Amino acid sequence: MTRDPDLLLPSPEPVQLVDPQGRRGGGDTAYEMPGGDALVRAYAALVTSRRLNDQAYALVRQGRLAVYPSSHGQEACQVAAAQVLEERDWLFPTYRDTAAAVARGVDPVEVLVLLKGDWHSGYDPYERKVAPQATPLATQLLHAVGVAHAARLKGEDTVVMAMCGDGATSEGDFHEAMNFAAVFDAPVVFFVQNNEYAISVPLARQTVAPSLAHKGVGYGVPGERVDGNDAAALLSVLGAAVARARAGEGPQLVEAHTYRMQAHTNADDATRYRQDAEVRAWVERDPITRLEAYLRGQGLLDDAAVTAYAQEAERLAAHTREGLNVDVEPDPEDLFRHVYAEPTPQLCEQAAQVQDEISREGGAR
Amino acid sequence: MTRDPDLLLPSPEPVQLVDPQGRRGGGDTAYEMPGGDALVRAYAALVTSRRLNDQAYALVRQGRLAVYPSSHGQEACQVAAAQVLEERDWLFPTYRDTAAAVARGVDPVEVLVLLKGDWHSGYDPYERKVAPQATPLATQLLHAVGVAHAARLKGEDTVVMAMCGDGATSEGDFHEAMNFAAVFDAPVVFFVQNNEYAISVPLARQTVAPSLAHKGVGYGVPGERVDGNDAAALLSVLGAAVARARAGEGPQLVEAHTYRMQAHTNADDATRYRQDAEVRAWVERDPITRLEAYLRGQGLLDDAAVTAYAQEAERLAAHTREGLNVDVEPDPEDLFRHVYAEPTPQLCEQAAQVQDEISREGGAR
Amino acid sequence: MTHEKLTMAQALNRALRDAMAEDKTVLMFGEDVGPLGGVFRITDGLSAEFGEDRCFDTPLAESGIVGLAVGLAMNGMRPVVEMQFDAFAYPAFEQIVSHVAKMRNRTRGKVSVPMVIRVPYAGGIGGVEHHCDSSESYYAHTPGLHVVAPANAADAYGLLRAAIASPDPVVFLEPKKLYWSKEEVDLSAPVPGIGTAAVVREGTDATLIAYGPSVPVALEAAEVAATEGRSLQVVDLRSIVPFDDETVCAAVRSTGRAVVVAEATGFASVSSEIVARVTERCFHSLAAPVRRVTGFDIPFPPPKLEHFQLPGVDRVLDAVDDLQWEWS
Amino acid sequence: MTHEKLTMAQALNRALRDAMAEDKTVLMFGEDVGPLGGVFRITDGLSAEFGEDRCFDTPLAESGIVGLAVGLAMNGMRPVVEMQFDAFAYPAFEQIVSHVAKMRNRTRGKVSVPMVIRVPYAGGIGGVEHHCDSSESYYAHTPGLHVVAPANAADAYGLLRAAIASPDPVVFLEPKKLYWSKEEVDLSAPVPGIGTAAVVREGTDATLIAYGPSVPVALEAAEVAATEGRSLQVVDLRSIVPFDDETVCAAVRSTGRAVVVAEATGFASVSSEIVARVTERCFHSLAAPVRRVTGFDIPFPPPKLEHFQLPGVDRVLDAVDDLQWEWS
Ligand SMILES: Cc1ncc(C[n+]2csc(CCOP(=O)(O)OP(=O)(O)O)c2C)c(N)n1
Ligand SMILES: Cc1ncc(C[n+]2csc(CCOP(=O)(O)OP(=O)(O)O)c2C)c(N)n1
Ligand SMILES: [Mg+2]
Ligand SMILES: [Mg+2]
Repeated sequence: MTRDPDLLLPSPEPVQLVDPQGRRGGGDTAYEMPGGDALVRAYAALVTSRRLNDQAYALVRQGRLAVYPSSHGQEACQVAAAQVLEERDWLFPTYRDTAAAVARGVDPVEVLVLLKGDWHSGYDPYERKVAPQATPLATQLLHAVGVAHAARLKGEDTVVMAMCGDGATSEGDFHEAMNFAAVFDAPVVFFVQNNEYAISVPLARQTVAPSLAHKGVGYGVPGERVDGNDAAALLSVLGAAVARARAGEGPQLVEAHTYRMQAHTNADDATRYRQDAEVRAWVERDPITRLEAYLRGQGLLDDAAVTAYAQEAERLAAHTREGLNVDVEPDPEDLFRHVYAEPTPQLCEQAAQVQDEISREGGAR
Repeated sequence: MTRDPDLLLPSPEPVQLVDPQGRRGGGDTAYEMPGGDALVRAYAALVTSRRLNDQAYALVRQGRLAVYPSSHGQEACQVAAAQVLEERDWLFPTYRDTAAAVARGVDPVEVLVLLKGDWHSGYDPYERKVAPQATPLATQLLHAVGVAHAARLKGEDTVVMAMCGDGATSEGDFHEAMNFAAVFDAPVVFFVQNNEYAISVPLARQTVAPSLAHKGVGYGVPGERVDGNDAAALLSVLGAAVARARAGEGPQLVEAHTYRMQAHTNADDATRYRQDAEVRAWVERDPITRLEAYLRGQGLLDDAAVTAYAQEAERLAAHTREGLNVDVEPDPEDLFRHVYAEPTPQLCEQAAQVQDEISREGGAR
Repeated sequence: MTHEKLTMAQALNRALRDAMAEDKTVLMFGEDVGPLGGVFRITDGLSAEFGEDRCFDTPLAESGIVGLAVGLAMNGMRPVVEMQFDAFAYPAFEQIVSHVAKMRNRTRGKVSVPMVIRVPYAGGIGGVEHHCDSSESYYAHTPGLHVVAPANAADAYGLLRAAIASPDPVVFLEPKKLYWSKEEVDLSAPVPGIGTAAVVREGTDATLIAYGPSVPVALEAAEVAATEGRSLQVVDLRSIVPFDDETVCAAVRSTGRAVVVAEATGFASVSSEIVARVTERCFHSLAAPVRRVTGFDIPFPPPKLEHFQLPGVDRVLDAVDDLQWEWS
Repeated sequence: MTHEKLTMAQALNRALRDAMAEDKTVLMFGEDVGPLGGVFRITDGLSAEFGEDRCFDTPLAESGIVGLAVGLAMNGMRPVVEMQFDAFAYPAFEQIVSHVAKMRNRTRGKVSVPMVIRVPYAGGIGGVEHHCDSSESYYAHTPGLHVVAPANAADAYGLLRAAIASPDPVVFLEPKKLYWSKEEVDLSAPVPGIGTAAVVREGTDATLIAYGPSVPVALEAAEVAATEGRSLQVVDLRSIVPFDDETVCAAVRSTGRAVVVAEATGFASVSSEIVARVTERCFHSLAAPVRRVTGFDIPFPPPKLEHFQLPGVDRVLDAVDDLQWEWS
């Protein structure tokens, strides 16, 4: 048993560098304010992410997407998770982390294939080193540990960013992933977006621990808490975690305290389990207005730049719209093509049956 | 998030009240030395448990038991776990906790039915409120939480002692059981016997946490560490945990640091993964000689008593021997009788087939 | 007689309410089954009516939910748990197979764990992956479990009441795509016992054997066949375990031909079992081999492709055409 | 030609060693597979020979083991994992069904997760509960997995080499009771492809279809039957998925009668599938319904009673007697 508990416990309060009013704040912390370029880059990505969330939401209403779990309000987490990584690193997103995958460079049209319903996943995970979005909760965390461990065996200094929600921390796979990573010293940053709800279930029903970050000590993993609507603090805390993991200090756990501004998905009715007042209170803590205020105050952002970034975001939204408005003719052959490297004789028979049915269509009966 | 981490973290060192030489020891601790009667009762049970372990081991060599996972060296944990409970409480033992079940009053002949091979379990769990010994690791911890939660719903002040090993703490079910107990405030004492091995795998491969007791804080559950070969400390620490759980303070986690003196089972070859020297070092920390020395020093035990308890133990061993030397004629009907409350038509057909085969035996072919 | 028009979802909700009102030991819990009323609203209003102790949300962990149910059942409760979707019951597989199914047998009947594991299952709703699995074969292959699947609102009510009343654990499969289909339900009708199949349409030329989501497909196929001059009988299993050999075999013997219709992947499945046992028992009454119309041996397809996987009327009728009519 | 007398356990150990020596990306891990060499010693000496990075123990968590393997495979490794006993693979069920089996299909072939999940399985060794399950049907019903089960040392070596070389995940079932049976093995013989069954005994009156632990039983039954003047053919499936319809159906057509022998619980099982597909394909060549000799639909019995559950020679011969010989 190697590690000193005092070094593993998180700070008493979530780390904050910029307060909701956009002022340098959060009291004394060892974490440094990121440089201006990084913050401005983050701002641009935040604007794009917000626009993407709204666009996807609209596409559901227009019937182009089956459903969309929005990260509206959580964009600072989405952006920071991607921005602190190097190209050679890996990102493991969930169904809610579309914006993070896009911030890492994946085409939103490809990411949204899952929710459009053309296929289970629409992008090549190796291109940007972004794993397929995971639906079975916490299961992907173990894959992240495996990818990180393989990298270490190959002598690469890759870091893996493994994302999950507050609810997912209750699953057995969260426990096993944290422990495997710790025992194998795998360079994984476990990034928990605590948005206070698992569909309708509030955090209080998920845990009575002092915080989710306190789970780290039970694995010998350092845990940290950060204001999930403060992009500056997220870049600093996640950046430090990535640096430690890369330096061989093993896995890190970071809990971001944020809030899911919209319903779980469009199919959900949030009025059944939470009050408007609660939601409104979080509008004041919006990650974009906060960072914009800070950057303007620092003279790092002006109206021209804001307009430019808004146009950037608009271009991506248009591209997403156009891409999703294209109807792809589904090919039934695909159903049998990728079950195995080579279809089995049985699958060949079954594929032939479907072809035969199609060829007979409109025929007798 | 309710609880203060400082109140949840275990003492820096395992609690000890009697040192290996049998002296009052272990430095300053808030835990009180149990009364003389309790200690003498524990001593008697220790002697019985040791004798039972040795007897069962011998019965394997004689082919009366298929296998036996011995708690030799862990008897103080076995005895204390049972002794701190009231009659109305529940005990959830594993395959290694035969002595604990017996210390709670279950007939060893009935407990050993599992390893004799007559049936999967040989005693009525409701008689002494001892759950069937669990083989699938950590799975029984969730059942313990359910039993405790049901008791609370019924307004009973039952406490459940849920036992598992160090290896079992790595399973997802350990995580889910700790968390469910915490969230539902279930009166469960999770008692981890850390005997340093999971078959051949040392603790270092199981966790790099400061201790297993440190896992409590991540659930909002107080964790404590105790010398697992010090019956006095175990009675005190487990007793306090049971009292807190009964008083409505929710689940408790206790890690006892002990050692598995023999191989995992007779089928195992421990020389493949550990040194004799390591085992010998633990002989000095034997729980029985330690308590005996302390009690003699306190004038609570004399030769006459020691002889009397040895004879007690011998009687139980003889009873166990005799019981296991009886060959029970297995009844194939049992195979179909208890799959469901009422056998299905299919099971009736299948049972009839077996009867038909038996009736034809010795006949043609 | 209290006839009402109810959807299957409403019938299930009523069954839970009536059972909870009758028996204080009946508990309902799982993910989002409390204030939200379940993602399909099957538990709508229960926590309000019976309180947080009787219908409640748990932490997000399926093995935990089923393991908790085992302990509650050991201590006098009758838990009903909801697995949010079929594929999300897999984390609970060890608890279900090694404990729920085996506890009674392990203890020679001393400890029984009566519980109902509700599983919204199968496809037809355009769900994404992990939300459309037909997992009945995993459970049906596991001794110690009863496995039922209603195909209409009335059976949904009756079977759920019977499942909650059963001394044995029941895996209760709810065909998602039928949740919203409305029918006349007589809530006062006698509850059908678990283990009884029903001939839901008489016919003389061939027998369609189906359960759950495939029953409406079979009925529609029989309807179409009738217009083509072929009389198809339809058997609704209702209960997969125990299996009603008597009803099924009597039906098949009466027609001499049979097609099994099931949405699940066919290989090593409940439909394989039906073909095997019907053939074993009715071999010399069969004019043709029993045919299967099942899902293909592939992972459940994405929404845009699922219609290729789901057994449809045409596919069923193709299989019927295949029953070697030239031989009769 | 390098003929050697090896037990199945030794043959498996050799297959792992040879594969690890040939390919540095092959990793072996699980519970007690390091210094101890596995509770059955299948990995004996591997950590010493290839180092702790290539063959290692993990924390005690089966979902973790399989999930780790998925990630390792995603990043260029070829993991071989050991589930200590059949029933202890159940905690990994979600990882196996929702990821191992589906990753290639999910990503349209972009991400493949070649891995071998070794499962010591089935009974016949007097093991206590949870140590004797025949779990093949759970895996065989899951599209995306290959499922194989050797019945002799030579196939054990060849199939394990093939499984490790396969681009697809393979559930590799090792019949515990055959671990110690010794045979001549030609390690240089060409590796049998996954998906090919073998006629291991010629015969003309009826065909016994078996795999894994049931093959020796079938062969012994054929031996006894011969002394009674009945010529039984024996087919060893070797591979359950993919299934070798060609070999199996050719065999059955040649005799017109068949008995399936399998240790697993019969209901909704691999043996149900064999009966179903053989009947579908060979109906008019069959003089009698295909019979099944399987485990009963009960939890695996305790040691003292397991002989009632295991298909034995007498039970197989009874089933053969049942094949309506009066009809021929
Ligand atoms: C194993 C599993 N169980 C249940 C579900 C159904 N489900 C999807 S999202 C969700 C809530 C997850 O909450 P959280 O982890 O906090 O993530 P968030 O949706 O808030 O981002 C649930 C229960 C699932 N996807 N996987
Ligand atoms: C789920 C599960 N996986 C694997 C096993 C096989 N097994 C039996 S005991 C054991 C080691 C357990 O170690 P620990 O929890 O420390 O308990 P101990 O035997 O030391 O008392 C293992 C791996 C099992 N019984 N259950
Ligand atoms: Mg959440
Ligand atoms: Mg141990």
